[in-house]
Amino acid sequence: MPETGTGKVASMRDAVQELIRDGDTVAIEGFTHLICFAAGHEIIRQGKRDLTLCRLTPDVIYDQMIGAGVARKLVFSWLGNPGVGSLHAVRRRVERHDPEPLEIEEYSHFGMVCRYVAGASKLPFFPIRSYYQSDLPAANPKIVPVHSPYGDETVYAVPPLNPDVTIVHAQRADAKGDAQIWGLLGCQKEAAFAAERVIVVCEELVDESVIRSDPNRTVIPGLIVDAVVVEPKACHPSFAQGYYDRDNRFYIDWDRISRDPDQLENWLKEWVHGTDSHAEYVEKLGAERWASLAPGEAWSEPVNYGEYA
Amino acid sequence: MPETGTGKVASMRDAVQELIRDGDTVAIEGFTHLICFAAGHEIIRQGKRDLTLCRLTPDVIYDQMIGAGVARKLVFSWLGNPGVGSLHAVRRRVERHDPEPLEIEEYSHFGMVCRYVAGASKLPFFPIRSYYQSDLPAANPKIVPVHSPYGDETVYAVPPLNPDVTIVHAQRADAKGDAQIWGLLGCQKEAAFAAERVIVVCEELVDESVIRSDPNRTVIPGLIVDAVVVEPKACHPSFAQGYYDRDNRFYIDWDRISRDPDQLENWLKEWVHGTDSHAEYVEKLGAERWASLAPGEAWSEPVNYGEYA
Amino acid sequence: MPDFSAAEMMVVASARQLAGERVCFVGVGPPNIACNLAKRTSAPGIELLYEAGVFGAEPARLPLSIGDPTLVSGSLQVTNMYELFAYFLERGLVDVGFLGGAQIDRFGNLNTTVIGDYAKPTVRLPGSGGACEIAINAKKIFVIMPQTSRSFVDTIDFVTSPGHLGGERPKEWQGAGPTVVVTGLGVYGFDGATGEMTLESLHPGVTIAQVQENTGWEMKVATGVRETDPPTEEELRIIREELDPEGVYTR
Amino acid sequence: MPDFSAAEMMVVASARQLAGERVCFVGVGPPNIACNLAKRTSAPGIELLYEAGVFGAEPARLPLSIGDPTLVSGSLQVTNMYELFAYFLERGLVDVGFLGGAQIDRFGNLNTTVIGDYAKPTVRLPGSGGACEIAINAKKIFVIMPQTSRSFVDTIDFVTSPGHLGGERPKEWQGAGPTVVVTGLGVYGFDGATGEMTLESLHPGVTIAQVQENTGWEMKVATGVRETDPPTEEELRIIREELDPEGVYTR
Repeated sequence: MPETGTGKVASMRDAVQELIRDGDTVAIEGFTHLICFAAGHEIIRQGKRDLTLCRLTPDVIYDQMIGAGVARKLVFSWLGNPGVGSLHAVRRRVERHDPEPLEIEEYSHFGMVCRYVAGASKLPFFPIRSYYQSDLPAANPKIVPVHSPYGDETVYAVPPLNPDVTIVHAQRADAKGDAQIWGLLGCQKEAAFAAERVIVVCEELVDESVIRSDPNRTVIPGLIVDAVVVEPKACHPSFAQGYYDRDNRFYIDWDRISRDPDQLENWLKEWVHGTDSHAEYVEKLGAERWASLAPGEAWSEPVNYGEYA
Repeated sequence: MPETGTGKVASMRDAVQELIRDGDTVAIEGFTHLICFAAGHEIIRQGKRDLTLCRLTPDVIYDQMIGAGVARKLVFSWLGNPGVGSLHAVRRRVERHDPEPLEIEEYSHFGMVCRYVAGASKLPFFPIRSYYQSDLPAANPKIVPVHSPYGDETVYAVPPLNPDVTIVHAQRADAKGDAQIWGLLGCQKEAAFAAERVIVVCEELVDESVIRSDPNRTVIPGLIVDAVVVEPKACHPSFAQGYYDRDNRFYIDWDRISRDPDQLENWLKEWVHGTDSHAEYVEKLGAERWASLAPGEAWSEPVNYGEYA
Repeated sequence: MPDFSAAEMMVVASARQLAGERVCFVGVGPPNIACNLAKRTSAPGIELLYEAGVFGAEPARLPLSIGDPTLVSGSLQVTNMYELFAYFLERGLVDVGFLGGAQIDRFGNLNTTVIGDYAKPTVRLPGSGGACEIAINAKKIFVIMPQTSRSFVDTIDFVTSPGHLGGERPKEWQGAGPTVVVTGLGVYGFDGATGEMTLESLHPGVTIAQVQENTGWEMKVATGVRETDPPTEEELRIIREELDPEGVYTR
Repeated sequence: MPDFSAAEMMVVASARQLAGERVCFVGVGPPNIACNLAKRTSAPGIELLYEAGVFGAEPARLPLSIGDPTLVSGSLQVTNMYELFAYFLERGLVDVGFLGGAQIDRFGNLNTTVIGDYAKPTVRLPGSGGACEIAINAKKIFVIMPQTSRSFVDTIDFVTSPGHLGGERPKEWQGAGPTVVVTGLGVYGFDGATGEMTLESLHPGVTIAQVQENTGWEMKVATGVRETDPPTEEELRIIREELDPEGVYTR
């Protein structure tokens, strides 16, 4: 648990270096939205090893990380390049153990979400109405039936998931890590509360008064945050609602890149190892590309909380 | 389930008449905030009988309703006049069976909340880390231990709560019942999703475009709403964040009124049976009282959802 | 009869099946186009629910992923995924859930997990996503998928999302399971007693022989099997001009 | 030594015990004033968590109920009650939970439910509220309550919130249980081995005889029991000018 809100603002390099250790269980959450690619890239740059990576949808970010060799194990519920196809680096390791095997632990989306809920609530298990007669419990013995104490109904249980580190990206946060997110919320709150350590990355660092003007919008309290990294456009090629669009061209390009280990290697060399920081990556991508991803404006109607003095 | 959003807007009289039946299990939720007194008063006016009333904090509204004789049973977790003292009408029935007994079913706050969560999720039970060595499970046999399927840990289970009718008050809603709430959220969402029928009461009826400008603020979707009642100031003497303050004087006055069955009877005669609608009650309370409850302004910083066309 | 693609026929046939339905749990691609077509034709009251946490979406463009920002802006409600799965799906508010798969068997059991052995598969597929809980909790399941003898198989390699199994559905299940399968060849229902898939209509120009060639078991054929009504001009116009102008999913 | 009330002494003694603490789960009344006093004196980093769903409240006036709107405006986060109890309390993020009660026994077990028989009580008290889960999940419990021989009793009528029971706490419990009891007479701790309440300091002017008179069992007295330091001018100024200017809870 961090001390009272002082000195949490850090560079991505320092945050990853200090908070992520080889062998850690790491969750970079965000369902299609606010996937912090910049954090994944920094983990690759620093050559972390033997990580257990958790995410509902491993997405292109974990294909990059697993292709780069940082992970030993993957915990997930849907393994694909959304809207495009496969994650080829992951598939090579699972199907052909190329260049080495990848341990997997597989759930459904709701199962993964409830694992974070259980972790965030310190519950020994969480009951869900799923898995009946599916082969998933046979493939993953951690999914077990549990009987209701009130009668003969049976539901399934999933175990808590408590990452060593959860990384979430927010549109805005203050220096203590109080973070506000709008648009798709995924299960970032649950994954953060479940974690031992939390890194909040944000598009904009704002004054605490902005957060306090709309406390219902706060998803993560600074209380559970260890580092605040200010890294605009950190989610490319995924999106940040109101800030930039999903770069679909990149998702399509990735299919070609990740099919071929050499191309993947070259891509990592050029875009990850070849850049010193995400700011460089952003610049390298070019103003034109960024302009094509800029959304129009659609502002929320403000609400009055009232002054009660 | 109502048809597609047409014709849900109703008067409180019609909504209560059509949707609440004698013997129903009814939840008027809202934790200190947005307690829909106007709905309770209309239930009293219509002389409903044998209701099972559910609420974490029965508060003054259930003291009034139970004093008026509409209820057979109370399901709750904290029984008091918050910040003031006791609910005397309830106490008379529990302590002295005066004028008749009141069946009670008692949990803790978290237990009640989780009962709604289970009801809203159609789960046969919900596990919580509470009740160990408390006398509550002995007093309420529905609170039972449940063993984790993963080891020797024991937690407690509470059963689902599915009200026949849940009534929630929102600051703003559209004509289909899509309702937005800010400030304290209590467990209104869970109580509404758990219910067979839902009445949304609101301070302001707004155009659907207002709701759609900030979809993260929506707590209840019109999908589960059967009636929308536009009833400003319906929460007096409780409060509506940004609209009016808690009328603490009323809570203090109520202590005196409800101590004496005759005074309580007279109060109901004058303020409930003696008014035809909540609008009359509001007027009777007087402009000066309302002026004293008006908060200052404190607006949220708006957010940009972005236009993605 | 206007010219149309097999994909367009699938979308149109699916959209018509949605008549009278209310809450649809949709994915991207053909199901999304089918739901949006139904909203403009057979089911004006339909509401779209996306597993990313969006209810009442009014996408201003064709969403390219299941969590496209266009699904969020202007929607009625965005919730976290826990509440979406628990309070909408598990609660039983979903009328129709759309699923697809790499393999389906005669009982509508679906495989989206692996081809081959689970521990070292020939092809590692995406896995369940939300499909397993959708299959169990939606009131009805509509399946849209291409039909070949490799996808319509006698025994699927892995049951990701259970269908009618071999008959009765357990009492804990909320819905009726798969009720409709739409492929590029025809529309299928399920026998109420045996839970077995049955050909109900053939798309224009398709023969029963073609269906049997592309099915890994002997497909039951309904007495009075008919021809699927071809897409109307208006249905094609909506797809081509409004829903998928670039033909990403329907050309 | 300035004049002060017993209630002021209770608040001041409680606030001092909060030195070094971080997250406090508070109710209204004296605990709220104690926490806000601590924030200005002994524990500047303290964060206030209210069961109504508010974290990081900065109340602009004295809150009159546990869900006062002044707790919301300008706070850091408002969550629903499920997330507050599950992710903050049950998760183990609460350092100190404040409780009170109508009855307490020597092990710190508390009764806020009934006086007399549960089925037909002499006095029906409010019940648990969140107290039962706070008692079990907060790292430490601070008790603030008036002390009389009717509230400090040998056997409480109902265990609403378990304390040290008769010794060991079960392994599922997250915290240490009650560690401090502050009354109008003194400050108490608990014996690490036996879990029994022990007088640690007497408020100015109070005698051990008075304590024993107002306790329904023989109160253990710590060797080296001392006198509670009286409120300082500054502590009294903050209470009287800023936190409870009308003296609702402290006069």
